[in-house]
Amino acid sequence: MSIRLSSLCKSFGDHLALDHVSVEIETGEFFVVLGPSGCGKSTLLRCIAGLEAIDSGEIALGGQMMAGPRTFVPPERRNVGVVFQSYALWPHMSVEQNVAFPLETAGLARSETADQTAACLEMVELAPLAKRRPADLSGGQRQRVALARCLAQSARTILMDEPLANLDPHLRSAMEEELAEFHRKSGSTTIFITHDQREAMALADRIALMKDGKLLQVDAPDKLYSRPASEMAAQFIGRSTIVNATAMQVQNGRARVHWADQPIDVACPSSTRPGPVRLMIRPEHLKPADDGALASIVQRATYRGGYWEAHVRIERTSEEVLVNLATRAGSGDELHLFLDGGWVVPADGPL
Amino acid sequence: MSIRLSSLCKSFGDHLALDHVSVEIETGEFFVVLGPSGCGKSTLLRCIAGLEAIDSGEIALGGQMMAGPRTFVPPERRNVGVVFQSYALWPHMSVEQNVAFPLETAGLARSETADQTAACLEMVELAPLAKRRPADLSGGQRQRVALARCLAQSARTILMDEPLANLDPHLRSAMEEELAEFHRKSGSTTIFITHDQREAMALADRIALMKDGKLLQVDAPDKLYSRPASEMAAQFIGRSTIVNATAMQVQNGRARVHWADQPIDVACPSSTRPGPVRLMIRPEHLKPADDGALASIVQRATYRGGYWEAHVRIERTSEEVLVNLATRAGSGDELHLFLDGGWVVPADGPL
Amino acid sequence: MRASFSAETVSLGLVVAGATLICGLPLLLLFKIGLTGTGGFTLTPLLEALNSRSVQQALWNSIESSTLSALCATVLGTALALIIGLTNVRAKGILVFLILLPMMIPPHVTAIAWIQALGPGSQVLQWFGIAPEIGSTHPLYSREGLVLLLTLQHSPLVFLLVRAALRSFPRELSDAARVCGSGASRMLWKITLPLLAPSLLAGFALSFVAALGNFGINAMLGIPARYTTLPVLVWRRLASFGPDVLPNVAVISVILAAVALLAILLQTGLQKRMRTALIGLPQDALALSLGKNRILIEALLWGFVAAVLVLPAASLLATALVKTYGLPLTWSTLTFENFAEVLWRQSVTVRAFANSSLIAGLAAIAIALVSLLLGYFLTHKRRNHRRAAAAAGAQAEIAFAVPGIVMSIAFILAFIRPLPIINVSLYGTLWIIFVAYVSCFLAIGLKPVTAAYLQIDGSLEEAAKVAGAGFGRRLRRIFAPMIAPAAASGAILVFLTAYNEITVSALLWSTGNETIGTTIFNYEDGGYTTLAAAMSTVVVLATICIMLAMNGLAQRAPAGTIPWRN
Amino acid sequence: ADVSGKLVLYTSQPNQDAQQTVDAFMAKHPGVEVEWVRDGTTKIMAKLRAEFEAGAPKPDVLLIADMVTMESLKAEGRLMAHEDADISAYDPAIMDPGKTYFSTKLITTGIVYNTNAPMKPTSYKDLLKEEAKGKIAMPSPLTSGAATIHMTALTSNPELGWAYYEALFEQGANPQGGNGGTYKAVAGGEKLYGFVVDFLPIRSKLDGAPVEFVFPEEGVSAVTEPVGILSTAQNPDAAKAFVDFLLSAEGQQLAASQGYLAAHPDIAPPEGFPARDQIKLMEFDPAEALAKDQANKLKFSEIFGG
Ligand SMILES: Nc1ncnc2c1ncn2[C@@H]1O[C@H](COP(=O)(O)OP(=O)(O)OP(=O)(O)O)[C@@H](O)[C@H]1O
Ligand SMILES: Nc1ncnc2c1ncn2[C@@H]1O[C@H](COP(=O)(O)OP(=O)(O)OP(=O)(O)O)[C@@H](O)[C@H]1O
Ligand SMILES: [Mg+2]
Ligand SMILES: [Mg+2]
Repeated sequence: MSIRLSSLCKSFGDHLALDHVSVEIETGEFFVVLGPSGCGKSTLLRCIAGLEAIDSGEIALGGQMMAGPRTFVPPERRNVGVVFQSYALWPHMSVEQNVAFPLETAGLARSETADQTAACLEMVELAPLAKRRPADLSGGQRQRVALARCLAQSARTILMDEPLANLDPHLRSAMEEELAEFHRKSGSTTIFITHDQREAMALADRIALMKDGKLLQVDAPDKLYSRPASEMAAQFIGRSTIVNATAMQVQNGRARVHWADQPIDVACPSSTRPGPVRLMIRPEHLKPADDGALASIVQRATYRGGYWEAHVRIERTSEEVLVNLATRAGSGDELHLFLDGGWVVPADGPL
Repeated sequence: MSIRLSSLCKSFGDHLALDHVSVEIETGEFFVVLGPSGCGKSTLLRCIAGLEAIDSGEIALGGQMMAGPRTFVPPERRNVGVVFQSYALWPHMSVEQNVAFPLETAGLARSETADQTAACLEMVELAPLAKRRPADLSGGQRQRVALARCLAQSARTILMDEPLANLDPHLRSAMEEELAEFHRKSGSTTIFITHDQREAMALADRIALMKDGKLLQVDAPDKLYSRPASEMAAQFIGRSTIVNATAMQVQNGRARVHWADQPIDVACPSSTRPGPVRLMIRPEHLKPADDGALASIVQRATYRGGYWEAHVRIERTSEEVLVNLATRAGSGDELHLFLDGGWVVPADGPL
Repeated sequence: MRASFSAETVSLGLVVAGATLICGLPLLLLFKIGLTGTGGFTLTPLLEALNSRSVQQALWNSIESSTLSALCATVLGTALALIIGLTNVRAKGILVFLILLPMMIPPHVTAIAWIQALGPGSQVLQWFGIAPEIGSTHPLYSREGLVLLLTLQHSPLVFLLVRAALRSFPRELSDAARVCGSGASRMLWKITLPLLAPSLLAGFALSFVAALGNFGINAMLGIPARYTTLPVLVWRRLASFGPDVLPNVAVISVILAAVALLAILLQTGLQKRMRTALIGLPQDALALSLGKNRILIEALLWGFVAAVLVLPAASLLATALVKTYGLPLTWSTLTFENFAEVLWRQSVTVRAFANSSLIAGLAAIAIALVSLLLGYFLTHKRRNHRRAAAAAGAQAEIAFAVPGIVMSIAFILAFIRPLPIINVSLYGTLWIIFVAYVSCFLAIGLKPVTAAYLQIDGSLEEAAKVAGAGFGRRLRRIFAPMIAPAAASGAILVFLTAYNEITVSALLWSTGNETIGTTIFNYEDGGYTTLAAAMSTVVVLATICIMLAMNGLAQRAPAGTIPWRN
Repeated sequence: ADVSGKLVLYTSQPNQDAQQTVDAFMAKHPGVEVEWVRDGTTKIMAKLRAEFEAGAPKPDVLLIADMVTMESLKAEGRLMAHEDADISAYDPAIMDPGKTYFSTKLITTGIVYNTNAPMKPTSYKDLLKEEAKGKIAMPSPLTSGAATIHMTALTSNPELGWAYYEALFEQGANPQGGNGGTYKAVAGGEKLYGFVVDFLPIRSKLDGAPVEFVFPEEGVSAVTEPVGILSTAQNPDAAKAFVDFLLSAEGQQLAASQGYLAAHPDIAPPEGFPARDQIKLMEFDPAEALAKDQANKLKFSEIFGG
């Protein structure tokens, strides 16, 4: 079911939690929302589900107006499935009963309900705990019950608020695959909130980046990563350093820029003009090499499992940049780097 | 305060949630617990805090017996700070009051309480929301209140149950730094549960890997990553593939093994004997190179932000291994790889 | 676990001992009279009583009317609480206020008012020309009439209890049900009501026990309907004046106590099963849109309020405004003489107001505090704590179930002599009535508090424990504010009940220590019906003022403490 | 004797009456401070029984509704004789020969009817007429002392007897509660006829209530509001003075001024009552009534149930 939000506003007291949010999400799209804590992601979901009244704007699901001036379709008639950030499991029902509830509500036959419930529990690897009460489950197990309950509903629109936050990475990637598979099979439109950018990249058709109740950029994952439309987006998605450089020549989406006394060839938006620019450098753009032109000194390095993430200072400019190192490095170590890639961030992102 | 657990057991009904857990944690250590969902991490924390009675075994904090045969010191006299997985914020108190509570309880003067509360809220970037009720906060904000409340207590022992699970990566790394800083300054012993292995690697002095209520391995982060003591550990920590190989020669912790018709030099435990072995290959051990000896075909690749994680089939052995690629790859693409590193997993991990 | 004399254990000991002293001891002394023969303890009188046809019949009638009325009160009270708590009807504060108002009229006055209102002499019905034929049997003089009035009398109990529980209900649990496609009614049946079950059960038990021990309505309607219940039987026995009065009364009280005890056991058994802590933060209540039905529902609500409030209140007022009972109210018969009499000429009225306000208020506060403590232990993790507290709770429950007049006999037995050590006699002072109120009405205050404790997520206490807060501090800072709405509901119920009761103080009052209830009853009893009506009217007005005055307190108290403030 | 100190009085007189009585007594004996408790006879007796049981009865003087109760207290030895009391002017039938209790007024029970009723009864038997069927109210002897005495008096009357009560049952009479309730049922029009104590309708009629009180041909029964001194009295001198006061002309006049028939035959009846010699009392022996009390109530219960 397609989702259309037009100029959605919602405030709590004098805090504007959603600030003229407009976006169209196509039927069957897997749409991920990223954004800092408290930026309004959950509020957005709650408004779409009909759990929160909106102040102004419109929400349409499948072309049908759900909320707008003088219209409000209650949540039970919107046919959306929701995974709540705080799970919202019903404490008086067993795991099984929690999952079966939406099916029973839909009026399914008892045997069918049982079958589908069992299948959903199987999917989240909770079949052996079917008879337990939520209070007797671990945090991750509760979260999976919430996930199973949402999936069981087979709604045409699915809204998930950090549904995998409390799972270990293996279970998490297993669930990601299940979700992707489920999404592919069911064709339901999915809005998915996560803080895990790897997850977002892996699952999303498009990612929306949200801040202070506004949508900053809505794009395909690799585009968002490699071509952020604003400094904020560049900083929020992935690790990066933004430095001052000077564009010398611009042509066909490539620019020759000058940084740390080096001429470098990087990608740039078509709006770029020669002159001072802001250059985004991702850690993978910098590679250590004996003949690297950028002499630098390691400030501190953190082990990240398989590699060390180092803050290094470029001697020429005294700027600190991030770089991933395959071998252990200590503070004070000298390094030679060369820059292979980068992106000129558009001058005025839609902030 | 040092923590000593001896042969701790705890069961719920007939489910053994903690199975003879023994470990010594030194004063001032930052000790991270990793493990799959439902393995008993939270239960371990709750037992140490005194919130769950233990079935057998002993718990000593700072050399003092806290729980054991005929001994039970109630939680309020153990001086431990806890961040609960479900936050457990008091709904009737404002953010500020929640954070101030442990300070007031400790009998601090009013002005000091106010100062420290403000400092803690500052640390978790919640100062502007000090007057709000927990119900009016976003999920991540609530989690930060829970964190601040725990830190405010300045307990000598701090137990944190996934305290950063609901934060975006930037806030998360900011908090990580704050936590590391706090830990360094306060010198408190910290047990930290997380599902984020990067976080674990970055923060931990030692990591304990838990499964089914047992501790599988307790080691320094890089040791755990590069020298897992069992196949399970190898698989749980980081991404890896484990293949069958044959050790030809073993000497000084290095082995020459044969895999995919290639002789390779890898690290190995001292117990390794020539003959068939299990070889762990991390994605970063495999590098694409035009002259790579391992011809292989990409099965599928997932974008992970800056790189593609690919499942590739080694032609010679038909085994599937994981590899990180800097450029986009599609299923069916041919690749040449060479193997640079690896670890022979000990034959019988302490399972 | 180490058994130590921690603050916690000491508090438990104190509260159990206190409850035993003021609830258990008087009852024990009373029961002893019934169960001792010449040769010491004997069950013979009890067995004899159980074999007597009149006792059997009264026992059955009591159980029947209490069960039926408790069921109806639970349904009615819950329905009202749900409509007001979960929908978008308007003027909720006023509605809550008006629903509680009938509780403020003494039960026997309510009964009289209803009898007048629906009888042949009814002014109201006469205006509409639908009064029953003169001399015909009154429609309320029947089992159904009795059950109806008991229901109306006790549904506010359930209403307040459920409303307090709704306040701490995490919003997301309802939200989750609605996004699963369940409409309001399915959500109610499957989610809301099951999760409120401990409160519903508590409401049922409370109104059951209240009906069991109710005297006013049982006597006013039961006697003419020849539907004798145990409290009426007790009254009959008392009216025989002879030396065997007390043993007889004691034996019947033992039977009542047994019924109450059974009800409590059943309740705790069920409640244990239904216990479900509500994890989550309470948020703004749902306001389900009623759409076009809103007007209809509001009309029904206001109609209900009008029926149960205006009808009796109007006939009360009509009686208070005529010179003598039986005169029709017209311009020529209208007089304010009765008001002048009770307000200015009878010094007892003002004294009674002062006394009742003081001791009912103090009892309400004391009960709220005791309930806070006792409720904590009733839902404690440790079984021994729970058991000890349950023993105290059961005594309170029996004290509530035994008719007030019997309790006052028990109190005379226990407290007529000066208290040991301090050598002060409570008998003949206002304080004995205060103690009796605490004893008899503890059960009312305890019920909502216990139900609220059952819903609290255990991790909230755990968080306080690890923060280093000892027992007293946890109680004060964590539980007290969270329980406050329930405790306040309980305290308000206690206050309203005690403010107008007539039976507990019946034998305990003395000159200078009159209560409102006894004063009204004495007017009534002395044949001054119009004065009684005037006094009741004044009581209702005074209570309204007190309730409104509480609004002023609302700013400082935790949210939801004053039920009619949102 | 020294008449002073504290005197504790338990009485079932209505509040106002009790207050006047006490005030008048204290005016006469300023040294005495009367502490009094007023309540219905049932409650006063329940309270007293509990005090007996606890072994610490509080009152010195008891002023309650009926002689039967006094008789039972006397039988238990709870009353003290007041030998010096002057009862020469009174009808001996209403005084205890042992001088342990003394009647102070006559509260008679007769017939009340609502003035809207079609029939004006003059005899108890009129209530058995067709017009009264289903329209009779009466207090229950199980709850009201006056009703017990009325029942005892009627059933010992050879013309009426138990057959009369059985006939009342056939008429649909439904004994309920006390006199107050009965009066209200009639005044309010729920019922049209009833047995009730005299002063309720007589007083209210003066205020305009639609009721009329009838002294039937067969006579009326009476409770006599006896006063007695407890054997455990703390202040017997003051107690005796109180009894003497009630029996004095002044005390009797006070009763009349409160709207009751005084026990003293020479005191004129209050407004609304017929002349004293026109009031016929039915035979009544309290000792015998006490002896038959249980049997009578049982018989009553058999007829009316409950
Ligand atoms: N009260 C209980 N009754 C029965 N089983 C329980 C209870 N509490 C926990 N368990 C079980 O004990 C096991 C350990 O639970 P625990 O909460 O310690 O897991 P965890 O390691 O914290 O998992 P997660 O990462 O999902 O939070 C789980 O399998 C859980 O189902
Ligand atoms: N009931 C409320 N009253 C006042 N402010 C509120 C209320 N609910 C949410 N907010 C505020 O609105 C903002 C958006 O909240 P929301 O829950 O949508 O954030 P979020 O993006 O989901 O954050 P997180 O990642 O931390 O869960 C937050 O700053 C929050 O403090
Ligand atoms: Mg959120
Ligand atoms: Mg956990």
